Parts: sequence; C-alpha cells; structure tokens
Amino acid sequence: MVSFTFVVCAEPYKYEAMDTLLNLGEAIIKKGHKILGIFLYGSGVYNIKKRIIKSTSDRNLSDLLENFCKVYNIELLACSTWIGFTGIKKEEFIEGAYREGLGGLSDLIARSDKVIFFGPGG
Amino acid sequence: MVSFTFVVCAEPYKYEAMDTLLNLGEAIIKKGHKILGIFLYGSGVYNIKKRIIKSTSDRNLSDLLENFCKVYNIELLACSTWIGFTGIKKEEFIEGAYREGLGGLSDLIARSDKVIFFGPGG
Amino acid sequence: MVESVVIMCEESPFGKNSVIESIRMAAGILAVGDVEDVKVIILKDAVYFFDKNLNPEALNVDKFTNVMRLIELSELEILIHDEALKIAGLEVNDLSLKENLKIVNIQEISQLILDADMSFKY
Amino acid sequence: MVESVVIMCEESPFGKNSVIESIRMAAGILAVGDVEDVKVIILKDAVYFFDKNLNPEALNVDKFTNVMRLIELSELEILIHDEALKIAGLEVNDLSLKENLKIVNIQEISQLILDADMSFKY
Amino acid sequence: MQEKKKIVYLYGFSHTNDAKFDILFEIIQEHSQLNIDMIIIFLHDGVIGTSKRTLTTEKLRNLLNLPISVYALIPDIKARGMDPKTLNDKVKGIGYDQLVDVLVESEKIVSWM
Amino acid sequence: MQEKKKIVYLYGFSHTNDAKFDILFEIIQEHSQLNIDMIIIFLHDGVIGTSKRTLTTEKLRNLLNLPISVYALIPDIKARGMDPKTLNDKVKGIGYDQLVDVLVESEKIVSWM
Repeated sequence: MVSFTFVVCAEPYKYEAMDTLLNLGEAIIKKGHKILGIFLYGSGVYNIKKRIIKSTSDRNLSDLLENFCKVYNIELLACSTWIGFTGIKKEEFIEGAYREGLGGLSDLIARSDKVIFFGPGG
Repeated sequence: MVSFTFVVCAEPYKYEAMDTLLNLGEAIIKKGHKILGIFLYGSGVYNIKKRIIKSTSDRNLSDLLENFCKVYNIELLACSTWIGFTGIKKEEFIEGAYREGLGGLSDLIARSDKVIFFGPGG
Repeated sequence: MVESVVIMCEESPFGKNSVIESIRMAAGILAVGDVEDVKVIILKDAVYFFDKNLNPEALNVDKFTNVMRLIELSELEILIHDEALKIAGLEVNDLSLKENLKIVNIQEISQLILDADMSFKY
Repeated sequence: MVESVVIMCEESPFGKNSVIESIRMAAGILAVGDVEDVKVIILKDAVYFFDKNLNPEALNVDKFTNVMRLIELSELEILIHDEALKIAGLEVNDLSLKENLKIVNIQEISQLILDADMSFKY
Repeated sequence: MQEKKKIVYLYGFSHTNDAKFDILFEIIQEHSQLNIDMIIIFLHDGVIGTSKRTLTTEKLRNLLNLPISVYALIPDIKARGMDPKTLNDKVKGIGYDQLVDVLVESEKIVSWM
Repeated sequence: MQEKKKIVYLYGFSHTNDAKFDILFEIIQEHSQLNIDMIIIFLHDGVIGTSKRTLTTEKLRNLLNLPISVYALIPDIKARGMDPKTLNDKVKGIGYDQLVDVLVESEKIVSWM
C-alpha cells in the first residue's frame, strides 16, 4: 500500500485540478492505496469554501470534495495565511476541513510515499 | 474629454491588473478625462471583497479601489452570476460597489468612448 | 461610444474556462443594452470546444449544453480561425453548431478587429 | 517517505506571484516538520526577481523585503539557471542576495530533480 | 547490476499554446544521457497534439524521439473530443487505473501541471 | 485624403515564456498590408525582452521590423529591475501619462493582457 498526498494551488472550475484529483483519487483508493491528505495553497484555498448555489447544470465540486474526504477519511487542510488573505470564514468551510500552517503540509509530505502537486495553472 | 470603462477578470494580488488600473486610472483623471465604471467579471469579482486583514507590508488593494471609486465617482460593478458563484456576500463588498448583470456591462460599454479589458491572466 | 466588440479566445475548453466565459460574456452583452455587435473569434486550442465529439463527461464534468444553447439563442457570431482547425486536424464536418460558426482566415480576422470599436483577448 | 523537495518556477515576479509563493512554500515546509531538504530552482523570467534593481514601488507595490528576509533566515537554497541569466542579460553582480544564490546549468538541474524525492513546477 | 531509477513526469500544458514545454524538454534530454527509466504522462491540456490527426509541433516530435515512455490520459483526450484510437504511434493512452499503477511503481514524481 | 485608422494594442505577456505572441504577430502583420497607423504598447510581462541587454527572441525582432510604433511602459520596466535607458532602439519608453495620450488619440483599442 502506497500513501499519497495532493497539493492544490488552483481555483475550482477555473482549472481542471480538482476534477483530476477526484477521479485519480477514486482510482488510487480502488487500487488499495491510501490518500493521507489534501493541502490547499494559494488560490487553491477557494476549494475549501462550501458552494451554496445549487445549479442543475454544474457539478458541485465542494460537495464532491467534502464527500470524498469524509468517505475515505482524508485530511483536508488549507493554508492559514491564504485563508486569512482571502477572508474565507471558518463557518464557510466544507465539513471536516480546517486551516493549518505550512508545517501541516511539511508533516503530510514527510508521512507520504508520493506527493502530487497541482500548480496554480496558466 | 474622453470616457473610459475598465473590465477586470483577474484576481487581486495574483495578477498585476488592479495595480495597473489604479495607476493608469489616476493618470486618466489627472489628464482631464473620465472613468465611467469598472466591471468585475470571472475571478475579477474577488476584487469586490473588502480585505479585512491589515498587513504593514502589503498594499491593501480593496481600500485603494474603494477610495479611488469614491473620490472620482466611478461605478464599481461585479457580475452577479460570478458573485453568486463565488459566494461573496453583499456585506463583504467594499463600500459603494454592487452586483449587476451583464446588461450593466453592456450599458457601460455603450456609454464609453474607450474600453480597456484586463483578461483573466496566465 | 463603443458599439461593436470582438472577443478572442485561444485556450482549450478545460485548462481554463475561457471559451465558456467569452461566450457567456458575449451573449450577455448582446442580450441587454446598446451594444449591437459582438463577435467571438476562436483561435488555437479553443477550437476543441466545437469538436462535436467533445465529451466533458469523460472527466465527470457536466456537458456544456447550457452554453451551446446560449449560442443558438443569442445568434452570436462565432468565427473560427482556419489555421486552428488545421492544426487540430479537424474538418468542418467535425464541428458542432455548424449553423452558428463561420471559418475565417487571418486576413479576415485582421479585418474584423479593424472594424470593431474595441477588441480583447479573454 | 518524501524527505527532499525541488520547487521550480519560471514566471516573472509580477505577472503572477509564483516566485514569492514558491519561496514562501519552500521556507514554510523547511521551518517545521520532517522535510529537511527543499530547493528552489529559478528558470526563465523568474530570474528578474533577483535583479538587485527590482523596484516594485514603480508600480506602487510594496517592496519584497519580507520575502527576501525569509530567504536569508530560512537558509533556503536557491538555484538559478545560467541560461535564464543569459537571456535576461544579467551578470552575477546584478543579483541581490548573492550569498543565498547559486548558478546552475541544465545538467545540474537535471541532477537536482533526479536526487529529490519529489519535484514540482509551481 | 543496479536497478534503473524510475522517474515519472506529469505534464499538463498545451504544446501548441505554451512555451512551458521548452524547459521540460531540456531537462528530459539531460536525463536521457543517464541510465534512467523515464515516463512522461500528458494530461489536461498536455494531451493536445498527441493525436495523429493534429499537426505535431517540432518540440513534441523531438521529445518523442528521446528514449522515454510517453503516455496520455484517455479521459482528458476524450473530454477534448479527440479519439484515443488516433493517438500518435509513440504515445500510449492510459486510464486513471493505469495512471495509479505508473505513479505507484515510479520512484520519483515530478508534477508539471 | 482619408485619414489613417489608428489602432493601439496593449500586450501584457512575456515573449520568452509565452506562445500567445504568435497570433498577435500574425494579426499585426496582416494589418501592415493596409494603410493603418499601428501602435503596440508592451506592459506587464510584455516588457520582458525589450531591453538591449536581453537576448531578443526572433518573434520580437520580426515584430520590430514591421511598420509599427512600439512603446513599453516604464513603470513595468523599472519594477522588473530593467533600466529604461537600455531599451531596444526601436522601442520607446512611456509613462502612464503618455499612455493615456496614446489611448485617447487612438481610434480603437485592442486589449491583450
């Protein structure tokens, strides 16, 4: 069993990162491996925000991410500096997610066999 | 006297758009011209959010923008679809700014002599 | 007074959402207000958006039905650079929404920009 | 277990903030936790960040003093691609923070990536 | 005999639209002087240009001539309307499952997305 | 005699890092077949490569050989540590004030930022 960590620096919807993460993540778990955590950094922290608007024509990435982390027991952390920077409030977070310093990322990286990094895009 | 409108599709801090807008905007007004409005679209709507975190080392773009629009009586509009999408609440807007449909942009464009478009970057 | 607008986009349908956003913006500007002429020029990788085999569901992303319908309803003129088609190895028959699309060469694109009151790359 | 990380960045200091964010992330990972080796490789336009004449104030943007101090304090290793220097027409004497920087060629960059447990382009 | 080091690159930018590919190519060219098992996986916009139907850029042709295994992610190919059957002969289409296997088996991952 | 149409391009991407310049060049080359007064203003990362000290890319050299006025925004040059005195002979440095004049005098603006 191999353990993975994902780092995401790209906004949802604007880039494909979160979609790939969810699809690849499912495949990783189906194959018997583990995802320790997902760390959101830079504009990637916008992924932590619960999406309230329901649309029939658009996937709800925040619901999908919340559910994915809950079902497979994956830590979902967002860089606290960037959370402060973007002004996203704790009560707006998707369930189970929390803010954490870069020490949290360092810890996740050191505990993982593999780290996959989704850059800021463009 | 020539009238300008700016459209901004890029996030503050991540791209240079808002900095150029403020510097160029001051020069436009100093030269005796007018800025009718600023329309925020796409990730550009993040510019409407009041920045609460005060930092001694970073310019506060939301304060600068708010002040710029107030002093020179410039309409500051953000695309309502995108405001809904990003979940920014009215009470988080900088003073004087409001949400508006693309009809508002159409109207601004038609009333302006010149339109300058700051793209989504990257 | 700006009455005619040309919007150019060159990014693939997924990496960023620039095709969708260009079209939403174009249709929105046309729908309300006094701007009567908005054209969208599709360059480079953006051409994949109109491949009739486009299949967002392969990524668990919803189909772009709404945007496609928007193009039909708004009677938006969409102009595709012939070079982009050639590079992508696509023929006119490979495209969706044929009746809303027109193939143009670089000379025609040059002229479209010269004829519009303003142009921008999204 | 991932113990060594290489971060690459190639974007100019202003267009995006990738140099600053790469450095913040690198220093943050190093500061706390078990990752003991983080290197930042500066490619292409990113080299302008270390031009000693860098002058954010020309854009009314605050100086990057904090990030520069962070580099000094964290003893972060920053490696600059010799080609990037050459293309920018810069000499070693034109660089700030000389004691934290090292010039490397593409062969050394190749080796740094091979030696690290993981690498990513920010 | 020492086993070969195995390194995998995840590359996600368009070859036709983006100059980011230049440095990646140079690095992989350097790697190819050494005894390394290299894999590059094109995903996201990286899959653009990997079809036989498209005009291949010179950069991509040069990369395909290096001693490297080249894969492209089928869901990203399909999403863009491309047919995995038309993939360039030197590029192998893989799904998420095979992607996991490649990542698990490789010693080092370089993310370039 | 009809007055020349005046069109100004605002271009904000790096020549060295970005392939976006290709299409811009093709369009401007087409314009140059017609009787048009063309100005291109490099700002943001567009200023990169306009200094004599830097290695000029072939693309930029080709553009500078077209019948077009080329300006670069001095604050963006200075911000990146470049010295406006070292600008390529065919590129004129301008400040925000002159930028306003150019925008006001031109009939059409194309934003490519």
